[in-house]
Amino acid sequence: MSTIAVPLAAYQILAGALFTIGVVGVLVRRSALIVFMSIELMLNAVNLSFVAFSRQHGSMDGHIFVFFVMAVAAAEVAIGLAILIAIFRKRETANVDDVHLLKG
Amino acid sequence: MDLATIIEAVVKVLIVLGFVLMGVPLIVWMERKVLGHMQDRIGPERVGPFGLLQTIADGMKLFFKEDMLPAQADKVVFFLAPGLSIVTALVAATVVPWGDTVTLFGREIGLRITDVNIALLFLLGTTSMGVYGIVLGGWASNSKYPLLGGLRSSAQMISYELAQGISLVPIVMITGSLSLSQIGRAQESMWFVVPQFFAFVIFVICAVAETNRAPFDLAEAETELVAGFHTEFSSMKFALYFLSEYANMMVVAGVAITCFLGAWHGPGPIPGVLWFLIKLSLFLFFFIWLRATFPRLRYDQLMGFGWKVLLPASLLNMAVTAVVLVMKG
Amino acid sequence: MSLQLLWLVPILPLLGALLNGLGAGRLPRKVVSAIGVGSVGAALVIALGCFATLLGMPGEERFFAQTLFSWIDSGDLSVAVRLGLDPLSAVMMLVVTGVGFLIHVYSTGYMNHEKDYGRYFSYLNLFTFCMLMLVLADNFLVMFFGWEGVGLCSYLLIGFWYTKPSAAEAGKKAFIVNRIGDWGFLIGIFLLFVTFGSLDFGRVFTEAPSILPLGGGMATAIALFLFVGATGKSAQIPLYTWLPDAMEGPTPVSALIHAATMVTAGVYMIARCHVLYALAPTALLVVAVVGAATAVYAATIGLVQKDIKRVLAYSTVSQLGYMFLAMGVSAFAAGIFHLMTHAFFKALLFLGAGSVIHALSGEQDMDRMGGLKKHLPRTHATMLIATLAIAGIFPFAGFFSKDEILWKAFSNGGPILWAAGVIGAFLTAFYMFRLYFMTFHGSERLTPEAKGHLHESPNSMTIPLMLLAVLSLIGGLIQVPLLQGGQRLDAFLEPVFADLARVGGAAAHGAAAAAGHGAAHAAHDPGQEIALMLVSLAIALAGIYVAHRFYVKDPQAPHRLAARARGWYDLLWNKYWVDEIYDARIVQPIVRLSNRLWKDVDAAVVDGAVNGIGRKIEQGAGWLRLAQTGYVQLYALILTVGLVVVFGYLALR
Amino acid sequence: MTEIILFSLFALTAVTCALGVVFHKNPVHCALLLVAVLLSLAGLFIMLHAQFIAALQVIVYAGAIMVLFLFVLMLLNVRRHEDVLTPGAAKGFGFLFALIVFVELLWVALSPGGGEQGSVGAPAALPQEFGSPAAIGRILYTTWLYPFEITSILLLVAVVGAVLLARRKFVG
Repeated sequence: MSTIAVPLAAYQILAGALFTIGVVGVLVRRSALIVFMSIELMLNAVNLSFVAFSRQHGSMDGHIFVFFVMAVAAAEVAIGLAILIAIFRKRETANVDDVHLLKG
Repeated sequence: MDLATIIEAVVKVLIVLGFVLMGVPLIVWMERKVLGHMQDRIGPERVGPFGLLQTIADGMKLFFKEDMLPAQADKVVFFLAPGLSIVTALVAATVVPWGDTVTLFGREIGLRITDVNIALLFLLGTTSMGVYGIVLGGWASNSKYPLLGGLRSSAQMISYELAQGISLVPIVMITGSLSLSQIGRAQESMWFVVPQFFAFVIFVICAVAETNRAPFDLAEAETELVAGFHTEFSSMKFALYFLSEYANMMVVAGVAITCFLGAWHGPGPIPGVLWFLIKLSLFLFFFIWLRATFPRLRYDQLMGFGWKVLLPASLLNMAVTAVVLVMKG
Repeated sequence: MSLQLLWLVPILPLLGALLNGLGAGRLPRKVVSAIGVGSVGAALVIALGCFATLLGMPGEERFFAQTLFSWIDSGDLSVAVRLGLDPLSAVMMLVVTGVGFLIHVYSTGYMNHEKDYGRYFSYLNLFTFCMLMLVLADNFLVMFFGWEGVGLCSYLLIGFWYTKPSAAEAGKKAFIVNRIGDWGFLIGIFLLFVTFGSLDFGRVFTEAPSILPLGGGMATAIALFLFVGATGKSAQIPLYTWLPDAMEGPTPVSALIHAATMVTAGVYMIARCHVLYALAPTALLVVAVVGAATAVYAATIGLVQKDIKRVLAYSTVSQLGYMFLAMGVSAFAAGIFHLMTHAFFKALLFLGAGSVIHALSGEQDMDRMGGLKKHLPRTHATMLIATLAIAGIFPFAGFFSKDEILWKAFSNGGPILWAAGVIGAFLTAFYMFRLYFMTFHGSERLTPEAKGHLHESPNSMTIPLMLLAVLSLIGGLIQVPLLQGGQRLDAFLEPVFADLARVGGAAAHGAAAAAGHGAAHAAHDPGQEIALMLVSLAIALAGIYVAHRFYVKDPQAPHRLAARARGWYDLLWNKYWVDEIYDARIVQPIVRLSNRLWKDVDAAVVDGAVNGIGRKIEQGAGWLRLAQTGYVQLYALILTVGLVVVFGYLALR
Repeated sequence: MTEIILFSLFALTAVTCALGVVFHKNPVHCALLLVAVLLSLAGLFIMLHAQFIAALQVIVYAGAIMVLFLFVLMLLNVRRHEDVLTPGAAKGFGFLFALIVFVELLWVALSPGGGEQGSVGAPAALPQEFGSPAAIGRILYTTWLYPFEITSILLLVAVVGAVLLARRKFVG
């Protein structure tokens, strides 16, 4: 593997694209579940760039970060879905803009 | 990658694929025969000698049946789900070693399709993917019994996967490797079932649950859910589910043998591969025996057992093993 | 005993205070007594041990310092909680623990019927702790800590019977008047820090002669401000008014705090700062004049008071005036000597008075006493000794100390100060024997109720009385040989005051500014001293004689005299109307000003500003509230805008 | 060459499926497409010598988290014909800002030498153990021990919180 088959920039652009798609999902979808999935997408985009940088620098700290991101994502999903279920039970909806009790 | 390597890989894939696919009718026949005798009846005997060809005939029948598609079903997923099931089962089979290396035509050949160094993780990954086949099948039917069956089995499989994974950790700690062939080799002098008996028990219980077999076959509990997640499936799609269940049984049995029952090792001049097959047969017999003996659990009992008994027990076993290992240095 | 145990001396009473305070109301009385008395007793034992060790050391090395912990370390200011033991503080420590111990013992009898027994002993122990911190302090801040602590305890104990309005008022008065003095003390400390950059006694006093010019403005200012603090704590003109009112507290408290120990803190402080005062002759003169004036002034008020404790209170103020007079004429050792003997006999007087009050079920008016000699034999005997001591009759303790002060006043301060001292001595002899005769002699004027319960006090009260009587009797002997030069206490204290010699201008204030040593010793004239002694002795006897005439031979004489000099009598009886003047000229204007400040400044300006800001913020929040739409995705959008900005900055950087 | 083909394959799958996640109407399909994204990322991880992370990606993300998603989707049985996108201006702004973000990311990724040293040019030589479970375990339990422990506390909190939230009634 002496030649640079796939340059770092390619991974970065891919990560950027995925991240952007995630941003779009968060901003334009109404269903809270899809918003959650889009957030996962963004997290994974970041994970990809972490791993890519790790490979580039030959240091495994990036892997550790991915590990932590996964742990945090798991926690987030557990809590988020629990909240979602609670909301759904009360209001029969999973749309984020139907839930605005906190509005000023 | 020279030609020989490619040929070797293709041959091995064909062997495994053939073995699994051909083995399934045999196991089904065995199951029906054994169950029959255990229930004081004879079982299939008309088609072929001892009814050996009965399953083949059943397969042919399924093949020619009309493929039904429920009206409101999600077409894509409805097609995808059974395929997913069988693919994960077969992929998992690729890392199970059935013997040590042999020298053939001047080549050193490992008796497994691949020997990845994280085989155990690979296995856990593919089995965790296996859930999708069932869940999606249940959902895509757009029918309430399958949906319930799918939900049940998804919860059940994630729950038992945890205890199963953790029950394997002590083995990894002892051998210091995630490679199944390494683990197999490490049992030359002593099978891990001896020092890790509790882990073995937990693993077997989880294995039964993971394969959705009695007494943990809640996903397809006939008395409650008609046929569970595959109620709406017919013809070849049903055959694929059927196939994947038995393929999964073989994989799980293979892993149990590799990790706990000394892999291909055994006394006497019998070759390793044969030992492996003998153990496999016995283990499958044990599966069938279980089915004949135990009644089905209630669903809440099943979940409670998984989370409150098996998971703590496996964690405890892991901790004790860790302490013992550290103390032994 | 190792001096390393020194820290236990203040800590033991603190522990006692904590135990009794936390266990207040739950511990049985015996345990409370054991803790309260035991802790001070143990402190006394250790103090005696330390003192013995100190005596065993060569004179010049009698100094020991123990750093407990670093207290404040901020910028230039570095203060450690450090205890210092030298002959001066050793004497004070012995007085505090010794007299304190006896008064604790006495209290177990006197306060026996009290409901809040534990609280009382907790306060008393706390006071002992603070007082010990004050005298053992090795820097001004720790001293100030003790200074404030004893003030607090004084407040708590004066107001011990807080359900009685007059007691609560007296407590507040004591506290507030003390605070005025503390203000001066604090300013003095600030000036010291500004000047020396340190508050350690060692550094300040060593560097003072080289940094402060003799008689310079700064030295005078520091000395005067510190003296303001001393007048507050030691009840000198003009801040003496709280002390008579402080008699609202339990009598043992009056004995311990308002006679023997706390009120002498000012004297101790000036003695401790003698170097600074030596550098400020003007301040010394002020001290001497104020002391002499107070001595006479308070004595005159004491002539006519009817309340037995009030007489003693004014007597205390007067005697403290003597001590300040001694300080003012640079007779520091003599002042400390008088402080010590005064602690003995004044504590004895108060405790005796307490015994009388106890016997009469709380009666304090001397008009309703009389003829108690036969009923209270032990109290009578000890009181007589104490009265003789304070009147300055040979060979009681008061004679030695008072005469030494008068002699120093004459030789260092001149005839006017001496004359004031002698007049004070005459008045003291008179009003003390007035008290004695009115209480123990003459006809019994008791109320029937008091008569019914008349009894001698229990042993726990009389034994401390007798011990103090012995001390009053022989306490003066530590200053023998009598005449100037070579007295033991002076010799013991000498290392402390030796640094006066380094204050170059010893000559600036009379020939013998330096504690009666060196130059003063050379100019010493034994004949003159003996003559002065005889004069004051005669004066004291004259006072006793007049008192005898007035109150034993012809009990109607005082009334006739009062009727004839109505105006003078009223003036004295109303204490020169000082409280009224203070009220009209100081308190009321301040109250009016405070009311104006409250309504015009606080309510209008300060509250207005605060409320106005609050309203504005509320208004602004009302606007910002509109941004809070409750739509999660709007928030996400705003987040994204932020992301765009940050990324943009990073990209274009 | 193989590498480039594989990368293109995975990248294309990932992007297409990601777009599907965001724009598909049926939430279950969205979840399945997300699984596909995750699996292709796992493939990329293996290409980047992060075998352990890839395994985790499959087991934890695809095998557990996404199953949980599906589970909830089925449990709630979300109605299919709801308005999928946010209405009006919000949508427009969303697309606009997302586009700007992407342009900025592209700018950063493609600006030569703008990054830290080593971000461009040949990748570093890798040690034998790189990305293996043993190596990750070694630094996870030494250098990163405290964050690791704190993560465990976070997960515990999440477990407790999820159980409490999902209960039908709060007891007491």
